[in-house]
Order: sequence, then C-alpha cells, then structure tokens
Amino acid sequence: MQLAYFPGCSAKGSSLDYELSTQAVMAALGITLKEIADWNCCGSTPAHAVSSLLSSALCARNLDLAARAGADLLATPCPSCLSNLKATSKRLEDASFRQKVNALLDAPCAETLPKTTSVMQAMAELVSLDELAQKAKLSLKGLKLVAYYGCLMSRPAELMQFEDPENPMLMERMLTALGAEMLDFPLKTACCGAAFGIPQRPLTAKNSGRILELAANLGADAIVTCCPLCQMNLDLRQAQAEKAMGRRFALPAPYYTQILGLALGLSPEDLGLAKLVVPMDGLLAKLTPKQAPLASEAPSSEVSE
Amino acid sequence: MPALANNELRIVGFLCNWCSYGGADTAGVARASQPTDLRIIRVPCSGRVDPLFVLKALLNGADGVLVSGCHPRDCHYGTGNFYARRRLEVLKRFLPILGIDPARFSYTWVSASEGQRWQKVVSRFTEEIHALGPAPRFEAVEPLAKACSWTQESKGPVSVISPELLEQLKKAIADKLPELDCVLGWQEGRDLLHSVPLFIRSEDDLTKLRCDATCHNNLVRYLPDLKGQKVGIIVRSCEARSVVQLLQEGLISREELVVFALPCQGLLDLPRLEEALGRYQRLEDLTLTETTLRLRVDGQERVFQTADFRQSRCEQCPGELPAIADQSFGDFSGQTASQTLPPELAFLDSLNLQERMGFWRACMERCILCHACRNSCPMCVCRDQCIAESREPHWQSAEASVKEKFFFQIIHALHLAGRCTGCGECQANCPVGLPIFALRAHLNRIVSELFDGYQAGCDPKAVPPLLTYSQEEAHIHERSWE
Amino acid sequence: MMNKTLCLNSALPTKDSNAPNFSQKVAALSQQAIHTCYQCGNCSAGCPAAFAYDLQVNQIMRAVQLNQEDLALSAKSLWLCLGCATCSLRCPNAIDVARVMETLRHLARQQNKITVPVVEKFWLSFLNCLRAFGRSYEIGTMVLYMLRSLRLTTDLDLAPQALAKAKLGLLPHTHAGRAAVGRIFTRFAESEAQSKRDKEASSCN
Amino acid sequence: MRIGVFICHCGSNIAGTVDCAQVAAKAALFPDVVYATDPMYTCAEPGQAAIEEAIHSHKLDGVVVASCSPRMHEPTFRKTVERAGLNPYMFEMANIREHVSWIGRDIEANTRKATELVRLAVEKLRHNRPLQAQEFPITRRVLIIGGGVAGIQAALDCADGGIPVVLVEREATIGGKMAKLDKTFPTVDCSACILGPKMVDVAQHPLITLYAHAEIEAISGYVGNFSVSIRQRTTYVDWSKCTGCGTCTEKCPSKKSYDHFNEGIAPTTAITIAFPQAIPKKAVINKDFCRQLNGKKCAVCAKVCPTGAIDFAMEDSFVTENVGSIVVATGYDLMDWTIYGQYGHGRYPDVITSLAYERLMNASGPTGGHIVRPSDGKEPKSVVFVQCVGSRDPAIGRPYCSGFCCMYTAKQAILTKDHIQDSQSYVFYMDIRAPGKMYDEFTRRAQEEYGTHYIRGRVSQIFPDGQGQLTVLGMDTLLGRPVEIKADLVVLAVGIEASRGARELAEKLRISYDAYGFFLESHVKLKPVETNTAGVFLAGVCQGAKDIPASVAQGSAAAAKVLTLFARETLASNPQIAQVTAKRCVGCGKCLRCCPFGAIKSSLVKGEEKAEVIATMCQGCGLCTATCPQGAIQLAHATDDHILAEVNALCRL
Repeated sequence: MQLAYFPGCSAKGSSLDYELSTQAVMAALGITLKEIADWNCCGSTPAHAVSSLLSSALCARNLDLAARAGADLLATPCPSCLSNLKATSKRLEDASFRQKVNALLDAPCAETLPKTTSVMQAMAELVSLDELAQKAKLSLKGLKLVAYYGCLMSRPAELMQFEDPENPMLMERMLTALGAEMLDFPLKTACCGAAFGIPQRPLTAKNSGRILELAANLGADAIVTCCPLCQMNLDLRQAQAEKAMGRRFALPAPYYTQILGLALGLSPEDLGLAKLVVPMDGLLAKLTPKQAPLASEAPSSEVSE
Repeated sequence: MPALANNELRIVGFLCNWCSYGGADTAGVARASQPTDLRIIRVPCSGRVDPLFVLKALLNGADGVLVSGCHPRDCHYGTGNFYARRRLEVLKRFLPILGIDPARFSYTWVSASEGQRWQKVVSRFTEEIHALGPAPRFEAVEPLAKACSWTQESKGPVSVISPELLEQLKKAIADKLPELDCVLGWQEGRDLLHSVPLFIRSEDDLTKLRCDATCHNNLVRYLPDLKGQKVGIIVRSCEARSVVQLLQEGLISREELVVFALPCQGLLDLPRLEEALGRYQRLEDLTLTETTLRLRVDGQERVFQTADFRQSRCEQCPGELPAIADQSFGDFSGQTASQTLPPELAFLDSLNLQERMGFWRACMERCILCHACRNSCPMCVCRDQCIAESREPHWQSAEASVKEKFFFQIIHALHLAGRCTGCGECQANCPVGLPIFALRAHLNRIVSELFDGYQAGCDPKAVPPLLTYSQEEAHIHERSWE
Repeated sequence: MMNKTLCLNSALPTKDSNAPNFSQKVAALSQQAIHTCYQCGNCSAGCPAAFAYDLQVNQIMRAVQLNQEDLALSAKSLWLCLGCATCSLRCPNAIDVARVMETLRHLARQQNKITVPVVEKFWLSFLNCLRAFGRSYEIGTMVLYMLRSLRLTTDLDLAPQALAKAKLGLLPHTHAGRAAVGRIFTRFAESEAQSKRDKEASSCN
Repeated sequence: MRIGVFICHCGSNIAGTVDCAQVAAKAALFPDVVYATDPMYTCAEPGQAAIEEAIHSHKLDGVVVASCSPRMHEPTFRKTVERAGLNPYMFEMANIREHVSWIGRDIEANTRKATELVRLAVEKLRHNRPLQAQEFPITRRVLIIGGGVAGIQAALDCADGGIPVVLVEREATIGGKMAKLDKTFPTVDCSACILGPKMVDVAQHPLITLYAHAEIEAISGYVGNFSVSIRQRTTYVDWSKCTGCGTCTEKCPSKKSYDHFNEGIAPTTAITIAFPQAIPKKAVINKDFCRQLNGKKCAVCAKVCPTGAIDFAMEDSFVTENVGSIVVATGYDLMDWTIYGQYGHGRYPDVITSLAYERLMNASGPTGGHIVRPSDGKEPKSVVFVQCVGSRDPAIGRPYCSGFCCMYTAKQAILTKDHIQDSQSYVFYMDIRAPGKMYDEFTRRAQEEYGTHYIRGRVSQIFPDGQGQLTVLGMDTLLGRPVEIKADLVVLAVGIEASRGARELAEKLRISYDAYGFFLESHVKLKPVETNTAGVFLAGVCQGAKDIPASVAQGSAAAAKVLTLFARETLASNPQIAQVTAKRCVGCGKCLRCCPFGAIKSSLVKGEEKAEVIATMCQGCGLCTATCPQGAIQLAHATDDHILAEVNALCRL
C-alpha cells in the first residue's frame, strides 16, 4: 500500500521523533509513505492570521504538487497542516478565490486536487483493529493512558470531519485494541495554547497545565498526543506548565505513533523515544510480551519459532 | 426578488385550503414580502387539481403554474395529496412533448405553519419564471411544417391465418354461439384490403369471418356498449390488452365475455399501402403470405414485401398475450417483444421545445376536429359524455381554434394516462394523418418510468397507477427549494 | 477606552448611503450571521484564552452588532485568540465565531491597529523565514523574533533541553521549492500594495 | 345575477398598500356587478350592517367581500348575507390582505393584483348556486387521548357535563408528567396532593371509561361520528383480577429493570406498579426484563399472585369505540440531551435531567426524597442548574423556548436549600422568563431568600475533575468573565419536544403539526383549542409549551368546545360536497376507488350502475371530481366550471 505524504516542517525539526515513529509504524503495518517532492510550509497559523489568500496560496502549491504526482489522497501527520490544506480545498471551490490564488502561483493549480486526511485516519482506514492487534508483539496491558487530540484534529467540525467533535475515540480504539486501559478524558479536544508559547507564555502554560493536571488527577501513566505543537507544549514546555499550576506532573507525552511502535515491537531508537523531554522509562518497564494466542486462535499460516 | 411593477408575469397558483393557503396566510401575517406576480386559486385539496386545469392555464396565457398542498402524510383528507403527487408528476413530465417548458409548472408541499417556506417557494418560482420570460403562445408560434416519418425499419412478418386454423376457429365459435348474443370478428369491407367489424349472430355470419393482417380494427371499442349481453370476441395481443384494461376498470364483465385468442405476427399499415398503390378502381384479388402481399388491381399484378408495410405499432408490441383467453388457436410462440421507440415519438424527441410547439401548431391547423381518434379508441369510455363537448362542465368552447383543438388532444391523451394499451387506432383512423399517437406513447413512457415499468393492459388484477398511490414514491422526488 | 460611555447614535445608518455598516461588513467578510448572536456567552465560557482577554468574545460580538468598530478592532483579545474554534463548535446559533475573530484580526491589521505587537512580530518573523527558506526555520524565527521584540531571553529556560534533545534544526531545510515560495510572497506583497492603492484612490474620490 | 362587491380597507392594513377605491371602481364594471364600495372595516358591526343594507336596497343575490383570508372571516360573512335573506353560499371572498397588502409595498402592483383577485371571486360567484346543509345525528361521546393533567381536566369537565368519556393513556397510569413532580411552582405545594384527587375522580366517575397502557390504532369518520380503534397493549396481567396488592412487585427476582416512571435514577423490578397512587393501580410486566418472558424459568409473580392474574400468554387486543369528538392531550417528552458531547453525552452519572431530579426529591421516589448523588449516594453540597439545554438552540434545530424551565429551576433551587441547608445552588440562565401570576416574585425569592446564585450565561462544558467533583465551565456575561464552578451535582433543564409518536397520531387524526411536532391550532390567537379537523380539539403541551395552570385551562377550554358541539342532537353537514350527474356517469367506479372516506357507493339507476354520494360522509375534498373523466361527479362550489371560471378570469385577458 502506498500513501502520498506531506510531512510538514515540524517533522524535519522539532518533531523529528513523530516523523521517525510515523515512518516506522507505517512501514511495520505495510504502508509506504511517499513524500511529495519539493513541498513547502503550509503557512501554519501566522499565514492565515495575516491573510487567508497567502495561506491558501502556500497550501495550493502543495496540493498541486501532489495532484501532479498522481495522488488522489494526501496524508499528513500534523493537524495544523491538515487544517490549512483542508481549508484551502474548501476555499478553492469558490471560483473567484481560486483565481486570486492562481494569480499568486507560478502556474494555475490543477483543476482536481487530492483529498486530504490525517495519517491517523488513513491508518485506521487501511488497517483494521484486528490486524493491528495481530501485528502487535508487546501488550500495553496495565498501562493507563489518556488520549489527547487537541483542537485542530476535530475543529472546525464541518471542515475536519473527524469523529464526534466533542468526543473523538480513534486513538482510544487503537490503543485499547493493543491492551491499554484508556481513561475517559474530557479535555481531549481542549486547546493547549498553540503557538503562543513564544509570544504569550501564560496562555500556553495555563492551558497546557490544565490539561496535564486533569490527566494527572485521573491517574494516567502518559498523555498520548498526535500534534507536534501540542506535544511540544505538553512535553518540552511541561516545566513551564508546572510552574504555572504550582505542582509537578512528570507526565510523559509521547506521540501515539511511539506507543503503537512500542506495541509493534519496534526499538526505542527507531521511534525516537530519546527525544522526549519527560522520559518514558516507567512506562517502558510496564510493557509485557503479548500473551501467545490460544492454539485454536493462532492463524494457521504463522510459523512457530 | 421584487418583480418590477410593469414587468409582472402571469403566474397561477392552486393552493389547498388547509395547508398551503394557510401557509400563504401565515407568510402574510408575518409580512414576508413576496413578488406580486402570483394569483392564488383556493381549492379544497391538491387532489382536487385536475392536471387539465394546469394545461388550461398554460395554454390560455399563464407563464407559470404552481400547485401546492399539504406535505405527504399530512393531507387534511388523508390521501388527496398522494394522488396529486402522482398525477402532477406525470403532468410535469408530459409538458415537454407539447413543447411547453416543464419549468413553467411546479408542485410542492407547504404546511400552514410554514410561512417562511412559502415565501421561499413563491420567490424562487417567480424568479425562475422571470428567468424563462413570457411563455410562447400556442396560437402565435410559427408553425413548423415538418413531416413526421412513420416508417420504421421492420423486422417481422405479418399475420397470416392458415385456412385450417380459420376453420378450427369458426367451428369453436359455432359451438359456442348458442350461448352468446354475438361474437365480434372482422369481415371484408369496401374491398379485400379494407376490413370492417363483423357481429356474428348466426352460423351464416361465420362465412364472412376474416382474421388476417388486413384486419386492423380494435373490436374492443364495441364491448362497453354491449354490456349486459353475453359476447364472444376474437382477440390478438393488442385487443387482448384493451380487454384487460376494460376489465380492470370494471367497464366490462368477465362473466359476460368469451375470449377466442389468435396469435399475431403483425398487421399491415393500410394508409402507407394505399399511398404506395395510388388511386385504383377495382381490387380484384389478394394473396397474402407472411412475407409477400400480391394484389391484382385494375387487372395489374402488384407485389409488395410485407416487411415494408408492417405497422410500426407492431414493432413495440409487448408480444405475449395476457392470460385471459378462454380458447386459443394456433402457435403463440412466435410472438416476441421488440420494444423500439415509436417513430412518432422518436421524431418528436428529436425536436426542441420551440419546434415541438410549432409542429403541433401546424398539425392543429390540419385537424378537422372529426373526433375519429376518440371514436376509435377502445379506452374512450365516456362516449356521449366526453367533456370536450359538454356544456356542464364547460371545458371547451365551440370555436375551432388551433388552441381548442390542441386542448382536445390533450384531454384525450391525459385521460389515457396509465390506461392506453398502445393499439394505435387513434392515429390509424386520423383522416389527415396526424402523429397523435406520439402523445400517448410519451405518456406510456412516463408511466413506465415512474411506476416500475407499468404497462396498461397486462394484468387484469393490477390497479392503474393513477388510481392509487404509495406513501413513499420510489421514483418521484420532491424538488428542493433551497 | 473600556470605561468610556459609548455613543450609539454615531452608528446610525445614513439614509442616502448604500454602504454597508461595520456589522454588515464583518458579516459579509466572515460569511457569518452576526445578528443572530443573542449573548449567551457560550463562546467566552469555553474560550481557553479568555483569562487573558481585555474584551470577552461575546463582548466583541456585541461591539460588532452595535457597529462599534473602534472598540472591536482595538481589542487585544483579537491577537490573543488561539484559533482553537471551541467557540464555533458550541455556539447555539451556529456562528463560526473563530472566523469572525479572524476577520476582525485582518481588518485590524489593515487599519494598523496592532494592539499586541509581540504576537504580530512573532508571525512576521515566522513568515520572513518562510519567505526566505520555503519551510519554517525554527531557530531563524526565534532569532528574528527576539531581535524584533527585544525579548532576548524568550524561552531561554528551554534552550538546554531543546538543544540536548536536538529539538530544533540548526540549519534551514534546503529544497528546490524555496524560490517558488519566495515568488508567492512577492506576488502577495504586490497584490496587497495594489489593493491598498485602489482603496486610497477610491476614498479620495 | 346581481352582485355586490365590498373592498375592505381594514383600517390601513389593506388601504395602506392597495388603492381600495380604485379596486371598487374597477369591480363595478365586472359582469353582473351592480354595486361596489370600499368600507373601512367590513367585518365590524357597521360594515356588516352595510352589506345587509346593500343586499336589500340593491336587490343583490350574491356578495363578494375582498378583505382578509377566508380562513378568518368566511363564516362571519356567510352569516351576514344569511341574515339579509341570501343563501349563505351565495358569497365569495377575495384575500387582499394576507395575499396582497401585507406581502408587498408596491401600491400599483398591489392594486392590480387585488382587482384581479376580486374579478376571480366575482367569476366564481357567478357559478354559485344556493346550497342547503343537511342535519345528521351525532354520537355524544368524547375520546380523550392522553391522561396527563390536561386530559384529566378535559375528561372530568366533559363527564361532569354529562358526556360519556373514553380516556386513552399510553402509560400504565394516568397522571402524566405532573404525577412525577415533587412540588409545583409558585406555591410549592405537593404535586401528588393536588393531582391525586383528580386522578381518583377519573377512576370513580361513572361516565369515564379508562384504557391505560393503550394506544390509538386507527381513526376513521368525521365530526359527530368518529370510529376509533384502540390497541390495548399487553400487560401480561389480567387487570380484571389484579387488585394492586403489590405482592408480585415485592417478590419479583428481576430487579434490574429500567424504571421509566422514576426516570431511571434507580432500577426496579420487572413487574411493577408505577407508584403508590397509580390509577389504575394495576401491575404491568416489563417484557424486556421479565425472566419468564425471556425463556428462563421463573413465574414467581404467578405463584405469589393471590388472584391468579398473571397471564404470560396475553397478547395485544383491540377495542372499537364510537365517539363524536376527540380531545388530544398527548403532552410532551424531554428531548434527547445526550447529543451534547460537551455535557458528557450522558456518561457522567452526576449530570441528570430536571425530571430525574424531581424523582430524587420526591418522597415517593426511590430515595424516599433524599437528594443524593447517583454516583456515590452522597449528599451534594454544590448544585449547578443549567437552563436551556436543548431549548433556544438553533444550532441543533430547536430555536423555541420550552416555557416552564425557568420556573421549575427556581423551584428546584429553593427545594434544594430546603432539603440540604448547607448547600449552595447556582443557576446558569440566559433570560428569566417568569411572566405568570406570582412567578417573577418566585424567582426573586430563590435568589433573595434562598441565596441561589443566578449567573447569566451558558455553560460551555461539564466534566469530572478526577477528584470526585464536576467542573462546570460557564460565563458570567454580566461580569464579563468566564467562571468555573466545582459541582457535586449538575441538573440540566432539558428542553421539551412533542410526545413520541405525535406525528403518527396527527396523521391518524388528519391534523397538522409544526416543524417540531407540536399540533397546529386553527388560529394562533382566536382558535387556540380547535384544529383544522372539525371535532378534534387540543389541550396541554401537545399544542405548544405551557405550564400546569395553562394546561388545565386549556383542558377545560377543550371540554367547553366539546360540550358546545354536543349541545345539539344533530349537526349541520357541510353542503359543499360532491354531487353526481347520473346521466353523465358511466359507472366506471374510479371515484369509489379514490374516495378517502368511502363516501361514494355504486347504486343501480334504471338498471345501470351509477355512483352515488353519501352526503353525510363526504368531506368535500374533490378528489373524485379530479378523477372522473366525464366530469360526472362535481364538488359543489369547486366544480370544474368554478375553477375554470377562475382560471379563465386570470388567464384569458
């Protein structure tokens, strides 16, 4: 299976571990990610904060590259990139807006642009929970986790078309299938403070703090993330959040791909675990080998070692 | 859209008293501004709206007609709008064959509480009618003098009844005759090529009986008049379907009927044959085989390939005989369905709306209002009570304008919706050769599309689709006014 | 400004003018039915940045309804909005409030009402790097931002961690598309300048 | 014919945008019109007198009034012309207000349109013939659907007025929502104490037949003579034997049944009697939870029942009742609030509905009236009430106000303080709607005497804080600050919707309903109890949100309508019915097949089959007229000629 892939800038910088683990997990699941050549930044928040036109022009170039490479579906791990790509596709339905965007590009973008999706949804689409569970080497049994999606994965709801916008359950389904105990986490779509960590630190520290606090109160071993920016706020900036809330969390905030990767038996190096600021050592220790399926349930084709 | 004062178009609305008229009141109470073009006629129920009212309005100068009733399931009378939905949908699809833009007619459902929806409906409909502009007037359109080709490449042979089979039939009739008041068949008319109906009352009459491909008259036309008598009838596929339809409608009674069925491969198209023959004094002899017709005319031998003169109607014959025969004669296996588009209809389909109206305009100039089409139709059961000629109700004025003549054709066609068995007698009997069967063929096509391939005259137990309804219509989709 | 009595009459529509008032303008640009807001406050109740706002989201909506352009566009809140769209998700009148906020931000920028300059400086630093390199360049953005905002110690506390974990790429990515992105920015700047000139020309007439 | 035309100004309602004098002047030129004028108010007493006067002085034999909708004043003017000696059906109306003056401002266009509508009416009137109503006997019994407080009131009033009543209730007991309430506002008196006696009266009244645990299967007929098929849903208990002793409910081993009456706050047994004051006080088996009915061996109830009333083989049965009138009082249900993900989709046990809270406070409820948290049985100290959950929320398609939530929320806040002295209540509201007698004072008391904190704003999210409490994120729009409250219990004032099955019932009754399933009254202001189907009346919340006093008042109003209808032995039929011209009829029976009322039969006329209309059954829809190809059956005053005259008046220029 092949999937056109837009990694987004963070993948090459601050969230290199997300990129490593995404690549590793997808490979383990038999899906090849085909990075579109020569892609550029989606513009992130600053571009659309300044102008929808600028933001859409930057995204349109990427969509156009993907279309010319023959993709009809483009996946990205980053919710922020996805949000910009989807918003652009929507805006381009308006002919006059499309004209304005085309005027900013070197050449008008292709008539038919690929649909866009998150790597998470594409994975769920291509690999069933049963298959996932079957491919697992280690069990997550005994792990208490909360899944944290952030805002952009599900909002705006009409645009993102991701699960129940108030209570998405996709990560829960995946991780439960691998044996983890998923705690009901009411703040799973609350905002972490986004990119304001730099210009307005209290905004980010307080919001991330609130999220971490609830996860800690619920007794979670880790807060599982899927967005580079959220992950940075919850992990790298966790100390800032602790300061704002006046208490210590020491709560690991791995990417869901890192947890999936562990269950699939991939090595911590392949998954970039060393890049996590809050270490996962305690959690790693809890992993157990998957119980061998009962003889009657074992797939006949499997060769016993 | 505020229509400009002097730019108003003529839009007629038929609104049911209980829902839509109330909805329009609700819109008024809410001061929901609307274009002023629409004039509302209050009717008790959308089911009261005879599609002919809509056509009357459209032919008489309305630029648009809107019918609105209660939402399906909410009819004040329970089921009126279910019937309306079927009839009005058939009407909407019928309009294009007349050359009328179907967008000029719309029907919808608005409840008494839906003032806003009513405002939207009126505004949208008025806007659409304005986009179309004033409707072309039938009496003012340019006549389109274009000949409609009736010929059609024929594949099949025509019917020949062997002397043995004919004898078998005669014997069977003779056996049954004592219990019957009469038996309907055919006999030679003014010459060997032209048949007329034969009312067999005695064995002597039997000697005159003929049943070959020249015998085209649909005998079923006489059956309703003979109600109360015990009658036998010789049928082929087309007559059989007419019998079934009349049985369905309760206009003849099965107990009073004895059906003698004959197989049929096809009939000869007499008007075309006459044209090929030219004027003649005497037809001296006729020999018919399945493939050739030999005539001795004024001492001259003429030979025709029957395939060239097979009635186009026989190309669309569904073939199979409905199961109503009391006695069957001969081999029915050769009857196959071919189901091509009637040539008249194919011709009209090839024209655009404007051309179609022009074409009918030219036709109606030639119509002499002789009513032969109606009188030969086995389904025209109103007889002397045809609304085209009555004072009360007064549907048609006595003037013989093209518009009134056209309206007569529309009455006949719409009264046949879901009932026409496609025998083609209307057109065959037209003295000026107007392709009026196209109207019926189009209606049959609509009925088949809307009601799961329904064909009139196939099943004696079926309920004609316009005399029933279903709560959810599979093929009728209400338009959205968004 | 916050405590000033507002004169609502100044926003009366003029009879002979067809020009849309502020509320209608925002409604048109954001494609949202501003007038349906009935001030339930649900947007503010769920807003993660509300504690930092000078004017709450529902108050900004109110200001727009009453055509208080200056009040709405001068709100610092516009620049503190995280764009998380919680307000839009829960608005009982289905107003995409986040989109209204973004529209107001665009309008404020056009009028040079940048009431929280550090935020804009951060954005511009990001975009400058993007223009130069085609992809975001975190260290570059930080350096530019620190120079612009004169906040030279921003996130200094994180630097050891970030560097140790190699969180930030020290060099910008190199890729062929950077020139194409640069051209997008150039054309965008031209089109902005042009529309500004057009606006000035029309207001002179 | 001599026709008089009256173009009403309706004050400025019509004259504001229609040149009435000009319309009258043009109307005077229409065929057969001998008199045309434009009075100020035609429907007022002087206006009607002027019509009568004109009929006499101008020897009119037909009248056209152009004014408001005929749905409003057609009956008024029919009586007017009748007083002047004309047949009431020699009258037509043109609607130049709702359909003209109120929907456009262009005087020129409106005047032209009004003139054409008058022309239409004149042309129609020219085809009118005098019609005579027939008298037909009526069944003086009434069916009341729904045994809530509105239905109970209507039943008692009708029965006290001497009219036999058939009362059909879907649940196993009458009493409706009111029976579930603890106290009622604004007097805080006990709901059971004021409703209970009325319920007993229903049970004991000799003229009331009660079918509980029953539903309406089908309705046919028309005003004066309805035939109603009632489905008696199986209870698996023979009620003729059941004494309501309750032994079965004590012994039933299946104790996990969902308790509908108690809104599910605690489980109950599979065989139940809804509550101690239930009427009828009979047991019912819940099929979903009964062991015996689910293939397990049990039948404990059958063993302990002293009268042998348990019947596991019982099936639904049907009864037919003939009545002359119907009162619909089907009430409401709560909307499904679990669509709100931000309030937890229903997965937090301590977020409950206001109706469940009533059962929690009620002394006859499962907790014996002790307010405790469903999650851990602890007494809550901090209680948050959230109003407008599912009301005034256009985003979920419910823009309407549920009417009584503000009041009961205030009551619940007061009662909370009464129950738990050291508790604090918070109410999130958007507006306090308290316009009734003593209502506003009541909401003030909740704040002033009971210290309830009223916070103006909606709640964005409710979630468990992981430490045993719920976090409520709200907004105080008056303070301009978001607020956060730690709550032990959250009570949602869930919006109402039309009772489940209301739409299907409306279809059976042939009455209309609005976009939200509430039944449509004939006129919002002037006919709030009537429906568009003669003989069918509305009472209570099924027509729209209202509180107990208003429901009771409407129940009495509906009863008054029934008694008015039954004040006579016979009813006059609508003479605007179908008529057959036997000569034209070919006896094809197409009309018989379509008639929705079975009002056409086939009869032999001179040996030929012809259609014949049964006058008292025909309701005048005209479907037959549109169906008959010969035009042999014509609906009086909507004949083909009437409608053709109207079409021609509009189209033939």
